[in-house]
Amino acid sequence: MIAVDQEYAFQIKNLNVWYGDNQTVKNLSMNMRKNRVTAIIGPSGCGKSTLLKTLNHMVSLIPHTKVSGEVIYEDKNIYGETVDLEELRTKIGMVFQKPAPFLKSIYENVAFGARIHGENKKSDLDERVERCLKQVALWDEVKDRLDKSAIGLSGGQQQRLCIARCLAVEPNILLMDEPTSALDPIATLKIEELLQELKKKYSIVIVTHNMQQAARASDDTAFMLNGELVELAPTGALFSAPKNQTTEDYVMGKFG
Amino acid sequence: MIAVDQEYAFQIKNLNVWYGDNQTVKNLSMNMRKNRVTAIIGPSGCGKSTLLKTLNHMVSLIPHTKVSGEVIYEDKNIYGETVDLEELRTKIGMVFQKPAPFLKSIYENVAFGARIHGENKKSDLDERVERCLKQVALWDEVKDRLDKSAIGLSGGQQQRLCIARCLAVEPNILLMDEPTSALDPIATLKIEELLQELKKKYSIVIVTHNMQQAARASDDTAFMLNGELVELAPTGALFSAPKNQTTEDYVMGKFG
Amino acid sequence: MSVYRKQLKISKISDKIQTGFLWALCLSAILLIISLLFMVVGKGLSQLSLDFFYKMPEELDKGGGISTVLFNSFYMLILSLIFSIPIGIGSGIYLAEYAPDNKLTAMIRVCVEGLASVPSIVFGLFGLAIFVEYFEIGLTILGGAVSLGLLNLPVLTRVTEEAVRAVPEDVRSSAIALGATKFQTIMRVVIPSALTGIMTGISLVAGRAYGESAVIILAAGTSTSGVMWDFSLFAPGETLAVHLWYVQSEAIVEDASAIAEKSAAVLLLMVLLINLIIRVPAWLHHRKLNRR
Amino acid sequence: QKAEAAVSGKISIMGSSALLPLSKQAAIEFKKKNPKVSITASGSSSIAGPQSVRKGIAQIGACDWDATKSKGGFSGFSGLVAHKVAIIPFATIVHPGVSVDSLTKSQLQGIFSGKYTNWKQVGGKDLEITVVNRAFGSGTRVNYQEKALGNASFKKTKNYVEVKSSGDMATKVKSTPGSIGYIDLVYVKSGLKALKFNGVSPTTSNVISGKYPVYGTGYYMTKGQPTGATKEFIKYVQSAKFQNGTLKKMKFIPISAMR
Amino acid sequence: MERALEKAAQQTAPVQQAAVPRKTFQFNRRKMSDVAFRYFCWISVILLCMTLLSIIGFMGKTGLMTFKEVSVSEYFLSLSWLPEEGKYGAALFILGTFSLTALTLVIAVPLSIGMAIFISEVAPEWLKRIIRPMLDLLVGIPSIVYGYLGMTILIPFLRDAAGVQVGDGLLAAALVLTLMVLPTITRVSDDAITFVPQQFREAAYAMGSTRSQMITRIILPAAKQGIVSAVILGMARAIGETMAVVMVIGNTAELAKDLFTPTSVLTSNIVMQITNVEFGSAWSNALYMMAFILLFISLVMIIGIRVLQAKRSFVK
Ligand SMILES: Nc1ncnc2c1ncn2[C@@H]1O[C@H](COP(=O)(O)OP(=O)(O)OP(=O)(O)O)[C@@H](O)[C@H]1O
Ligand SMILES: Nc1ncnc2c1ncn2[C@@H]1O[C@H](COP(=O)(O)OP(=O)(O)OP(=O)(O)O)[C@@H](O)[C@H]1O
Ligand SMILES: [Mg+2]
Ligand SMILES: [Mg+2]
Ligand SMILES: O=P([O-])([O-])[O-]
Repeated sequence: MIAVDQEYAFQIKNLNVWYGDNQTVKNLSMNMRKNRVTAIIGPSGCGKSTLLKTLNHMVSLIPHTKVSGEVIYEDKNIYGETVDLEELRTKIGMVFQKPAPFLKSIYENVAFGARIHGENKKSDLDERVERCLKQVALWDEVKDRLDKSAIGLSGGQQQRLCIARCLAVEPNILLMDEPTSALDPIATLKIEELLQELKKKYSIVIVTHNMQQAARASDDTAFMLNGELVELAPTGALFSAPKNQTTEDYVMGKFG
Repeated sequence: MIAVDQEYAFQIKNLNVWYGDNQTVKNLSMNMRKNRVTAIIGPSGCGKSTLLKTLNHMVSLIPHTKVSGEVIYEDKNIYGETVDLEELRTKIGMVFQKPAPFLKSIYENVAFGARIHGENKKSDLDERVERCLKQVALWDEVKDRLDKSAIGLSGGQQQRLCIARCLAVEPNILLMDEPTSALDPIATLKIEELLQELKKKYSIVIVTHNMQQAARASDDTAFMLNGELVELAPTGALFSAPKNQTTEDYVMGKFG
Repeated sequence: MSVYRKQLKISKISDKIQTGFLWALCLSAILLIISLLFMVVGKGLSQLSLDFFYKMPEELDKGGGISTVLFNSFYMLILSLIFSIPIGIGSGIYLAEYAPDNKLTAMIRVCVEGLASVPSIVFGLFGLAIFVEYFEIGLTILGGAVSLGLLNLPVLTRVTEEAVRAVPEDVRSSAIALGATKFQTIMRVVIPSALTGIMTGISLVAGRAYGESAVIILAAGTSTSGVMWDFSLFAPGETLAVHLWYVQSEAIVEDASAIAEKSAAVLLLMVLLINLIIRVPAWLHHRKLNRR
Repeated sequence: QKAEAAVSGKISIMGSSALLPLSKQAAIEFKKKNPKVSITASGSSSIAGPQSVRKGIAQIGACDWDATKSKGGFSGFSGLVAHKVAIIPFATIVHPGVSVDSLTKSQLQGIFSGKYTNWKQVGGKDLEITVVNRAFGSGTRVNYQEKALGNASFKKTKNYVEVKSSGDMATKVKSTPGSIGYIDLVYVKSGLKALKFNGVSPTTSNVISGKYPVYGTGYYMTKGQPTGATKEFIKYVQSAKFQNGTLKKMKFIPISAMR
Repeated sequence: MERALEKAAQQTAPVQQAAVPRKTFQFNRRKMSDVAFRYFCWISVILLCMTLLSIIGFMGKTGLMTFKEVSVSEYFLSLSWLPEEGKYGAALFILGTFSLTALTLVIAVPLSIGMAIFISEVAPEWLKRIIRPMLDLLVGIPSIVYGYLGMTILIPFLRDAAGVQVGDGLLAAALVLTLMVLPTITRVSDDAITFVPQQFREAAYAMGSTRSQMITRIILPAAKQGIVSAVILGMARAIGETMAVVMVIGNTAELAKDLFTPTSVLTSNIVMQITNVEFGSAWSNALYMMAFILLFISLVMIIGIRVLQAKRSFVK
């Protein structure tokens, strides 16, 4: 792996995704910058989640899915050459809409990623769990009950736990699919703050249905409609002066 | 039934609703005008759906529910005096977030209400089905396949069918709980147009999470938070010059 | 990150091995069961002729058929369903639609599950005690059918409850919101939507009742009245399943093992048929509704 | 025959499995003449016969002994009437693969008490013996124990199986190599080998001539004197026509032939 | 609350309404059928409960009469069952039932769970669509067919394979029962595994786990209670099965010394003897007591399943 073009986290070229006969991503090309937050917005069903899942090869788990085009990550088209999926997913973390902590203790949730990669030394794990929980600002809230079930946490805490769990495998990219849509305003705020913190170390792609959130928290915003990329621009520009009429209609709340 | 105060569809006084120990509507008082569209907005879980369900006594189907206060409809407190629930619900139609057509043909879906009230004459039913489908502007799209399953319709068509099904029992009020949130922009638009048409004959209460929709389609808007009514005002006023700081924060997208 | 690489390799190899093992295990187990059943069916089918179905069972000589036991099987099955379907479905609807969420309902649920777990031989003994010992009507179709019906009850109840519960709440509220009474909602909206599930339940129960033997032996006996189309409720009620056991173990008739082989094949095919026959209408119904 | 008006009614026969083939055959023939009678016959073991009659669930209880008197550990049933229907010859049977042809009383005692466990101990090939015994309550067992084993007791050993009825016995012995059991002659068909007892073949003529002692008497028990169809049926079974015809053909012995 | 509201509503006299032409009697009939149906359902469920209670009551009452003539300790501790000699030691049947069930589970559980994992997580979609209905059909195969299969195919095979004389016994019965319960345990576990929310799978994959890591570390622990329920269900079937066992176990009232000795279990002994004994006699009562024991065991297991399911927590 020779480091050449390190400017982009992903370069997507002519990407198409089909579920069966149903094409949900259509000839989509875009670049996502490193160490930036890229937001993807668009009405329900437009293919946001699908695009996100293509980036870490999760789509390939869904039966009857077909992908064509290129997604270049670390100078390698992950849909062209053979890639080690487990390794890829280790490096590209993903956080989902509904927090889904495993039915384990808080500690084991965070330690899970390290354990599956063969790390079992107690002291190393301890250190890692603490570090990751601190990164998501959850440490103080849970440090006294690390061995309690993660199910007992509130929604916002669970979501931060899931992010910590992701960080524990030391990815360099974070994909987030509507990570705050199930959360209350305060928890949402915390996660948004966390994003600003995390983008120093990670490249982040976030799908959101909340335009205010995109406006507040992202550097670049991509607007999708019916599987196509309508507009990609720095967030400020996209919201204040969209080039495209549809984009304008959408950000003005005319539909969706 | 003497017609006195016909200005309001509902007069709600000091309404409280509990699910078990959890109070979800708190001391809420408001009047909803006749032949107007009243929108209810507020963040998820604030009690919008609960309020709506109180209006046609649907809450009483949920176990462990307690209601106190008054809801005056046709000069009668439906939570004070004994009311005929089936009759009440016949007069107050309700449309749900997710269109739920019955596993029947399109025709039978619309005819359902009339049938359960004992109307079985083919010619009357035919006439009624046609009239209602025309009212929701669905007639031309489905007239050739009335005997086909309603499940085959698109989401937007299904939702209009559900509205037609409601109209077929000839209510005078329509309650709608996020009727467009599962729909695409074009279907949403159609339903909003329909609202304007329907309010000539019906009083409409609509719950929505889409503030733009509330702004576009309603005459009055009520903003709820944590089970309480924060502000009720004519829609233009509420969005342009909210009296309440929280309302302002919410309509500006600061939370929710 | 590269520290993970070695571990990843090991994990992947073990993943491959485990996957392969599962493939082998599952396919061989299924193949084994299927081939055993095919052996049973095959042996019987090759000797099967049409007259086997309409000839009377012979008591002593070769070449008997299964007409009366076949009749009894269906007769008793239908009777048992007549007893159990209304009550089973009624209870299922009660639990799904009416039961308030309280201790009593919890207890009723325990009862249903408890009844479902009662071994069939206990139902047989119960039938024996009631009909033979208490009412002294002997081993009869009636006794067998009622005992079978009791055996079916809890399963029907549970399946109905599940099927009714699975009907989306929206559909139910929609009907209620249109002013339908609860009864109308259940009859016109809920049951039609739950029909596939209920039908599956009935076919499950019917297949089970058709193949049940312990209950029949104890409550309906191991002989028939020897008359075809005998609708008497008080005739003894040997069924095909019992006949299979009876000829195989009593071996009075000359060609006992051949009859057993043929009966086993017929029994298996009948059970499959019942499963299909009852499911097909529900399936068609479903298909029709889903067609655009 | 015209003189006998056809009767109608319902007869249920339960009990002895040794007599079951006879009852079933008699029922078929009787029904030809009296189509309105429905007869069902089922067999488990003798003791069930008088019991079912007393309970009223059967009109006829078939039993391999006179159940009004106590026998073989069973007390007598009062209020029942016994009708002698046949003499039943019993045979020692083995799996066809057993090479032994004849056994003496003491050899049989040895086998059923578990003293001999291999056929080579009684002059056969090296093959383990499996004893197939009838369950308690069987009339065949009572008679066989008394007449073939001289009331010696059974012992459960390693290869020992108990079966529920004569049919079960036939199936089990047929399907178990090295097995030995006992059954009445009507069941001895292909797949089973009947042994000589003390050198005497188990045939009806040997029983009548007194050379073969292992036999019993079959009874139909009724609750009080029989009436109607039941009475006619018993009369038919006892008739000379049936006794000397079908019954004889089935290798039972007419009652009149003895004594 | 619901009740009170509904009731209040039902007492009202129906009101004529002008908007929709409808007749008053129609309203009344609707109300009446509504109430009648509710009662029908209620009576059904009461009948159902009565059935269970009367079965328990009857079996218990009849069974417990045994102890008028037989001491409790003899019945439960003695191994000699010789009713003709007045010895009613049922311990051998109880032990037989337990050992048969245990043996069955030892064979069936690993197989079933392996198959369940395969079906839910490994098999491609088309294979799932074949295997699942097939297993459902297998669940419905009459037990007597399995017994017949055991008697005619399995036992001769065992005789040859193990070089034994009789072949009937615990192993034959356990194998037959395994065939019988395998589809049940597999399908119920399969459902339990499939029921584990997809998010768990996605989350585990998204962190770079392999499939087998995901299954063993996430899915199986999450589905544990469902799988245990499946096993208990299979166990209940094995314990209560009668005819299939009767056909292959040998039916000797004797404790099994090895896997190939004919022996008896509760169910097989009941069915073998009940028709030969007089109702009301100590022997008959002792058999009813066995049925009561069976009943008791299965009820205990059901309560066990309920306790387990109450603990199932991820469905929030
Ligand atoms: N597993 C699947 N199989 C088949 N079709 C799917 C699948 N997942 C999604 N789709 C379809 O693909 C389209 C795009 O779905 P996707 O989930 O990417 O939309 P989205 O933009 O994330 O919407 P939302 O905002 O509702 O999450 C939709 O029409 C959806 O129905
Ligand atoms: N059937 C119920 N039983 C118990 N609690 C309920 C029930 N339905 C709703 N709640 C609770 O009542 C509160 C208000 O719910 P409600 O559905 O009225 O909110 P909402 O404003 O409609 O939210 P949303 O926008 O998500 O639909 C929530 O906290 C919810 O969890
Ligand atoms: Mg999405
Ligand atoms: Mg809501
Ligand atoms: O004739 P039995 O069945 O009693 O031996």
